[in-house]
Amino acid sequence: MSYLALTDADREEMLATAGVASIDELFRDIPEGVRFRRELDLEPALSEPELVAHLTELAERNVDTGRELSFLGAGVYDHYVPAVVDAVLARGEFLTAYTPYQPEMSQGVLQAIFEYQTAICELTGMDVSNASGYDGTTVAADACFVAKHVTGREKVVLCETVNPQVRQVVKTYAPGFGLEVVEVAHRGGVTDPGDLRDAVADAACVIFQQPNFFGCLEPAPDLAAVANDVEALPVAHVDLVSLGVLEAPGAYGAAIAVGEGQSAGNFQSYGGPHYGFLAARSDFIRRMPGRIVGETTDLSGERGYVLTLQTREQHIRREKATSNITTNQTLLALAGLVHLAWLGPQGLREQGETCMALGEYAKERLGLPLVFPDQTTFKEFAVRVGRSAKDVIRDARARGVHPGYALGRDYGGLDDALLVAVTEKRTPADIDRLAEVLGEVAG
Amino acid sequence: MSYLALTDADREEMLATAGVASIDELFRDIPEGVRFRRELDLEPALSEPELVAHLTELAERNVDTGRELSFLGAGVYDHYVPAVVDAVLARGEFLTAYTPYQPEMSQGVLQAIFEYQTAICELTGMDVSNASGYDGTTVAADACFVAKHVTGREKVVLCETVNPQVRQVVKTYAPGFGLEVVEVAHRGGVTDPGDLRDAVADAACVIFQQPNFFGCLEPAPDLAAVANDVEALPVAHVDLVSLGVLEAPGAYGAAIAVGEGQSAGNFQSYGGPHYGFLAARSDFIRRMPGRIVGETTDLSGERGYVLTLQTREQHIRREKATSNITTNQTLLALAGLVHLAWLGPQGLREQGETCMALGEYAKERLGLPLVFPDQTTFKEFAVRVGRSAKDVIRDARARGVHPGYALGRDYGGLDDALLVAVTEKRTPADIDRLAEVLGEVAG
Amino acid sequence: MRLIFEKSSPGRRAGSLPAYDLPRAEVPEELRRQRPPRLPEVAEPDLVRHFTALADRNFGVDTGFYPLGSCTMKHNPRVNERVVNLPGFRDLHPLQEEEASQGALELMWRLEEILAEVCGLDAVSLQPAAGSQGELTGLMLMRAYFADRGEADERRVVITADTAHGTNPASVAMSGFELQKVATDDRGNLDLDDLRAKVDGRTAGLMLTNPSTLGLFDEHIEEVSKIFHDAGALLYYDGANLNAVCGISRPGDMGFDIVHINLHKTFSQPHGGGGPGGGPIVVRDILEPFLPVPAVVRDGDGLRLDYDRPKTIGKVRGYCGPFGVFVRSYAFIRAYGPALREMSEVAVLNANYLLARLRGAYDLPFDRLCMHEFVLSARNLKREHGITALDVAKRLMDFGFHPPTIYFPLIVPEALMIEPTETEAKETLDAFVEAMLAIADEAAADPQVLKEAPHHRPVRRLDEVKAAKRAVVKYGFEAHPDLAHAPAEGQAVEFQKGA
Amino acid sequence: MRLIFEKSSPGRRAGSLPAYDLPRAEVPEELRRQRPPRLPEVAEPDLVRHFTALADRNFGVDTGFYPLGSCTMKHNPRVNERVVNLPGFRDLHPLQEEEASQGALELMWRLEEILAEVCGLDAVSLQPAAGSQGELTGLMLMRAYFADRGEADERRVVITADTAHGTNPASVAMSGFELQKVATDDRGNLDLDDLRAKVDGRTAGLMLTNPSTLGLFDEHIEEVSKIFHDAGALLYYDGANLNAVCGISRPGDMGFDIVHINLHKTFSQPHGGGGPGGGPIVVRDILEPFLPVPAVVRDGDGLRLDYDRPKTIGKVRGYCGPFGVFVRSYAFIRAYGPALREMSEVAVLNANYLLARLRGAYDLPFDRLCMHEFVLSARNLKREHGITALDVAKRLMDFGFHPPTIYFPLIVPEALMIEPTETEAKETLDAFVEAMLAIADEAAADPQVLKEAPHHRPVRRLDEVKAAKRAVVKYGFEAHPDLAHAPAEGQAVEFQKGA
Ligand SMILES: Cc1ncc(COP(=O)(O)O)c(C=O)c1O
Ligand SMILES: Cc1ncc(COP(=O)(O)O)c(C=O)c1O
Repeated sequence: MSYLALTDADREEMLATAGVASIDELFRDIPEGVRFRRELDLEPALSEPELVAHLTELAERNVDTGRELSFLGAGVYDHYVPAVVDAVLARGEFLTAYTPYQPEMSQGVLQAIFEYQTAICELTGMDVSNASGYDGTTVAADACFVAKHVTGREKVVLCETVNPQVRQVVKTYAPGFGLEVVEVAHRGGVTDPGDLRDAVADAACVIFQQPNFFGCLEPAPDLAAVANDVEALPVAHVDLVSLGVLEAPGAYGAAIAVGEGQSAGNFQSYGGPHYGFLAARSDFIRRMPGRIVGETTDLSGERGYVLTLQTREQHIRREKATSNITTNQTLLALAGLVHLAWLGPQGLREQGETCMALGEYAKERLGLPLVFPDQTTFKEFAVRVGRSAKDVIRDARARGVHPGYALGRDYGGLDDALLVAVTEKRTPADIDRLAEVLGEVAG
Repeated sequence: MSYLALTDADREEMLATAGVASIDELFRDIPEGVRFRRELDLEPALSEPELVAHLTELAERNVDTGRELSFLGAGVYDHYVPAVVDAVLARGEFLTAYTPYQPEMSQGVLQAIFEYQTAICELTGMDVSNASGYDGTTVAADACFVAKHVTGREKVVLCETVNPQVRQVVKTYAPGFGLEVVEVAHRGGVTDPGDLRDAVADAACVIFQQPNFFGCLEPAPDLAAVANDVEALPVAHVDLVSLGVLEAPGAYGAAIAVGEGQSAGNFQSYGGPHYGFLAARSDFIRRMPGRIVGETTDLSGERGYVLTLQTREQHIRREKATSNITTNQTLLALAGLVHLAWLGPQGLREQGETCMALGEYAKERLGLPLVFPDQTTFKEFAVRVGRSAKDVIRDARARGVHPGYALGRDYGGLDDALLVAVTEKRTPADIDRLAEVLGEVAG
Repeated sequence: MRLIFEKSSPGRRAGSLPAYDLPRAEVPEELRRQRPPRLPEVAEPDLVRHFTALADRNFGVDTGFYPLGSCTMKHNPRVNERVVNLPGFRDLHPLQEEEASQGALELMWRLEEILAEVCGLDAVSLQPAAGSQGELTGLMLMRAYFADRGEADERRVVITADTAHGTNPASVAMSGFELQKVATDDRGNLDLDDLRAKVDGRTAGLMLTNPSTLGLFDEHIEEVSKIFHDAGALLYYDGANLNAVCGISRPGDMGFDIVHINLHKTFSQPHGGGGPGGGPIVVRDILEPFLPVPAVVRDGDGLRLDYDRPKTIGKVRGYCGPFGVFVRSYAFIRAYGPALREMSEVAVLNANYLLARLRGAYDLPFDRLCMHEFVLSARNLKREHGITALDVAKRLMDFGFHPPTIYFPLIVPEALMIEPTETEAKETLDAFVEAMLAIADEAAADPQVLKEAPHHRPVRRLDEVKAAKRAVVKYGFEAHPDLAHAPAEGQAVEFQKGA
Repeated sequence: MRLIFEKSSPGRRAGSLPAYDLPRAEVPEELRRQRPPRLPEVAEPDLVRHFTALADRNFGVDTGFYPLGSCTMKHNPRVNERVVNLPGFRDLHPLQEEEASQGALELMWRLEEILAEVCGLDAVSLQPAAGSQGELTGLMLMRAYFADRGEADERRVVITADTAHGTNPASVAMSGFELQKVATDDRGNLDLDDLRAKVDGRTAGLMLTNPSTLGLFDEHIEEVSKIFHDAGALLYYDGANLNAVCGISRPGDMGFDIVHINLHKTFSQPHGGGGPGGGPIVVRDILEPFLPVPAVVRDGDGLRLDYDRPKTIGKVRGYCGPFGVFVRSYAFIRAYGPALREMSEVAVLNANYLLARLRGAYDLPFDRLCMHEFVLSARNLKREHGITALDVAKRLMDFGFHPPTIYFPLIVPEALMIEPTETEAKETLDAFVEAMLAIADEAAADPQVLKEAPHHRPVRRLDEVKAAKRAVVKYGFEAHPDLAHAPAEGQAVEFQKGA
């Protein structure tokens, strides 16, 4: 199968117009020594039905969250994605458009991004949001780059309670930025402001996560204060789903808010594509990485939208740009906007409350010792399962239930700790089933 | 969950504007005696996620053709439906539009129907097609109604080899039309022109199916000739998928061509919604039932499309109308058009050839006695399984294979006959698997 | 815009299917296709663009307000599209064994229970594919019922209102009954005297839409049903307007014996530019024996399809009917639950709000509170400025609205039949009112702009007379006629558009 | 058009979620949300209409021809959307156990094998989310490679062409290297003398796009790679233009050691109005040890994720990268098989056909056969009529085409960078040519119509200067500024648009 439209007659005529005798001659500028003379060693072409059959066969070798009762979260969540999101994203005018370089051709996506930026600013309590970053990990690295330029400092403080995926990416980017990374261990599941104070001296920024990787609520306002005291930028890594019930980072002094947008509008899809969001106080608007849409007017004074503040960007500022990003995750961010508009403020609050209530119900029903008994949690919490969490997961899966994430994968001394996530899609009956299964397989 | 947009404030203001004190007062013209005073006894409202969970649970109680290897056809077929069909039908401008009564608002669907009519006429060799009927059964009844008015006669001759579903519907409609139905038995799987001649005297029409219900090729030209000899209208019931390799009814003298469109562009969906097509020679254009789109021009002389010849229809002609139909199956017919355009003439021919080749391969691999050994078949054929076909189906399904349709459900003396359908989606390997299973379960 | 056939080029193709290397099977010469069908030959990119462009030239509820009277153009929830495409529904064969289609049978069973409750009746057949077919089926039931009682030869007449939708008389004719019409009184109810004069031993039944196509609830419905039942006749309820009365008044309680429901109206099956639809019929127990087969019946703790109904009229459509339509409507109803009543309340509130705001500018033939829709008349504009209902409809297009149904019901001259449905926001209704008032003003100030409307659509006003005269109903390839240079015949003709 | 926030009304909502009756869990006061976020409050019908209307104000490949140079806007096959939405892919958690995600691992494994073959290199990481991130990752690999050899302090310089895309220098800066630029010679190749003068022991490597952003294949590529390799440096291939050479010439064979591929260009991942994309990197064996973790490795007859890579640079994105993108591109490639070569051949044929037909009317700075794209200059129109590349671009909109990339590459004044891709029909190319020629004529005949273009879009030419000056980047609710009454600042500015 191919997607080509030229007939043989077309090809003949076009070659003639181009003034060459053959297709091969079109490539005459390619030196003989680097011409590829054999056929590509790829499997034969598939017809559309064969293609679908082949990919269906591959897909069925995966166990998705429709095929087992899953409590796996740890950064990506099985929240409900409304059907309107599918409908909007299927519109070819959105799906098959490029970055809106020519605004008069792209008012639809430009206005949608402007609306997205507004929603993100509302949720985070910030003044300016970009049009999205790659995911929840890279936006954290972007924040470090901003902080470095704003403060001129060369150290990043990372709370150990930040998602390990995020920390690893920050550590990978840091050397190139000329940044050193310092981590602050947690106490009883959260970051102790005192510990942070000891580490924060001449840091460019401090990155903490709310709710943190263990699902625990950090003393975010205190952490932000500690950072602000020494003029390090407090960077809050937050979950959009929590922002109907948890305070907006802007309200407790964070300078930058970032996060993984998946839980608002994106399917899990094995980790991507998703979107990362990045919003900041207006002071940093000219240091923002990535696309930003701004409002303006046209020749007749009518309102319209364009990509703006482009002098920050690589295509103009080149090596002096605030980032090298061009392709971002607009379509996924659009999904986020549709999802948030579908929920509305009331829906978002209810969703957060439901996740929390289910979490408390689960703690009680499981009756297993909590790893961090003193903390308030949101959507997710850690329990001790009495033996290797890996083994418990294996045995629970054999019973059709995926009980969660083995914290031992990232944290020493937690081999028997299981991180359990409950979204609004898990019913109390589902949780009862989890309790039953863990009752059988936990040590 | 509800889909209402009025806020409480809106309601208050609107009631005031309408000059009533309460919602209840809006219904004051409804006599007290017929007011419904209790709450409807319906299950409580479901949120969207609950709704999806509930319907998913119901759907999973069905065994669809993705979950067992199926050779079931008998009028509805598991042909491949291209992804472009989904994409086009998902466009809200098509999906959520009503019948195009106001042509300036509906050029998209009107042009699409005009293109559909053209494709149907090309395939059937007819001059005029309507915009679709309900399905492959009702269009046969429609054809009888046309024939009655055209010939003034009161008898319909039905070949017994026509799909039993179609025959049953024709028999149900006939009395209201003042038509008597006569059936002609088959000989060795097809209709004998001689037998037909004996039955055809002063018939309004003769309905035969090509390929017929057994998958056998009827001597269609001869049957049409027999009908034409006595000025009864030959009505051919055809499968669009066959018309790349089988002759167009118009080419062998049929007056009307009808059929079930499902195999071109529609999923099986437990029998519907699908579309029936009806096309005829131009002589009958003013007797056609249903919508017809015609070309015209606008005030500036530009080409455009409108519903035309409406004086045939119920909203103008009332009890003298050629039919009572208004809602038809436009969206499914649109799917048919997209499917046919996706295939093109070459693709359609290849599809027909593939189905036939697979059929011959299956006959040989199964090695079971053919019920009608002397006939050429298309896509479908009948074999004897040595014991009750119903039992064979049960036992084969227990092995993950649905082997086909039990002809005993409709035809006496064929309790041990199995009707096996092979579409282009069934590979030779699938057929080998069928042979293996039938080898185990056939008598 | 060019037809897809005009974008076609020999040898191009979009689709591809598996090719297995098997010996080719021959078709006997006399049955073999001689000339290949001239289907379009386009690559997938152009196929997608063609239909995207066509969609852009079409207006749906997703595009904007669509107050097409009697058609109940409400929002179509997207979740219904998600569930109808579940493989367990979408890829299920209609002849699949019963034990392997329990989910489908369960859904149909539950939908039947719901429809019976909403109608206040006893038994349901989901089989009819649309309202019109429901009518035909209902009339077949009447015939079977009287035949069963040995009254087949007497009960020959079916009565309809002069406001009836065209499908009613057409269905009467197609089912072999004689038609008799009854007048409407000055409050928009059936004229009882006329009725009494016409109902007798030859009467098989009444077909009535209530609320009527005027959007008015018949204030004497109890008396009407008594008249027919006393005469031993039956009452048929045309359910096209059921959206007005869910949970508020039930056809069965009104005295109707047979009801059809347009699932694509009240229960939100998207109409797809003409269809699909669904026309289930709901009946009183005395009519159940005659319903089409198969019936979904409980059997132990499972369900099965029962074909053994000796008195059945037979089948009116293949298999169990348009199943996908059932899935969407079932999902729609389950989303509301008992709040279906609120759905109807808001539909009626929206209609009365519009009526209150428009009555000053357009004639109101029957001055009552309306139900879910109402009928205005543009006769005042016609009298004073020569502006017809058609002109008003065409001009509305320029304001971004789909026109209402016009020239129906027939007893109202220059009728504008407006049905907002319950899913519209007040802001939308207000914008529509502004447009209607602006048009009434234009009729006086600048009638020509109305006569030549629309001005902002992909095409200008289309010549329907020419279309009917020339009857070009398919592309002619090499021989396609050039209508642009054929003389204009006149413009859009003034007859019913909508409903 | 109003913003969705301007359509919002308190208490309205579209969504509904399950509510279980459970005791409510309290958030500590100091962490609790004080002011609810002002998210839109709309019902589903208006939500659907809003985004339908926005889509109608947007142009995609589905809408028409989109020759945005360097962006490879080819058709996005619909079957890819069908397969990416299979539950087994869509609902798979990225931390699902390996034995329960074998299908996903298999797909990634196969895609890696394919990309290695197409590039003529040895190892692949699919992790980078876009080309730019691929660049950054590739440069991190360079640094790690030299650090591993103890040359970290010497190898500080990365060389790019003066035609390079802005992401190249930006990536160099972000990865801590020093940037040096090399000139382009008069045939559009790298200037070898300039190059020789700049390459030395401090050189870490070259970043090059080949064919270049001029759409020209570097005729001295073998010599270029020799110069770098002899100096112990590495070569990085910016794969944005890979669509020109699949199966025709392989980066690895040209001498490149690291390649990024833009899956959303060559391999048809729809770009969604800005993203998502995919930027896998393909490397020579010497660089494999440094690739990001995890790596997909065979293990018995299964596959697993290997994190145990002592020399890895770490991770540049979460999990395994944008998996959905992999599914679409894998499906796209499997549809072609070895005919990927034909894909590139036709892409190059289409470009040369356009070039041949347009060269008469616009300046052609480098007169050679082009590859998949070419760069014209409107400087002749500017000189003679004051018409800029921007004016030409805006006017093309009125003909229904998306403009090409303009003002890039920077070395070409008034650049028009045109990339048709392989999926366009000749009829479309011809229509585009007619439009370009008509515009060249208008430049002389009626320049004002160009200066004020576009005339047929939802908005007229937008004031980008005002947008940047006012920096209104979110809706202000009660306090939203009214720009309509702010003074105009000027019009769209003449800098790179596209690529
Ligand atoms: C009053 C009335 N009766 C019957 C019908 C016919 O219904 P359907 O279009 O579903 O066949 C309609 C719809 O047009 C109608 O408005
Ligand atoms: C030549 C070139 N290099 C790099 C890039 C950056 O790729 P991406 O947008 O995938 O980050 C692009 C695309 O804009 C490009 O055209």
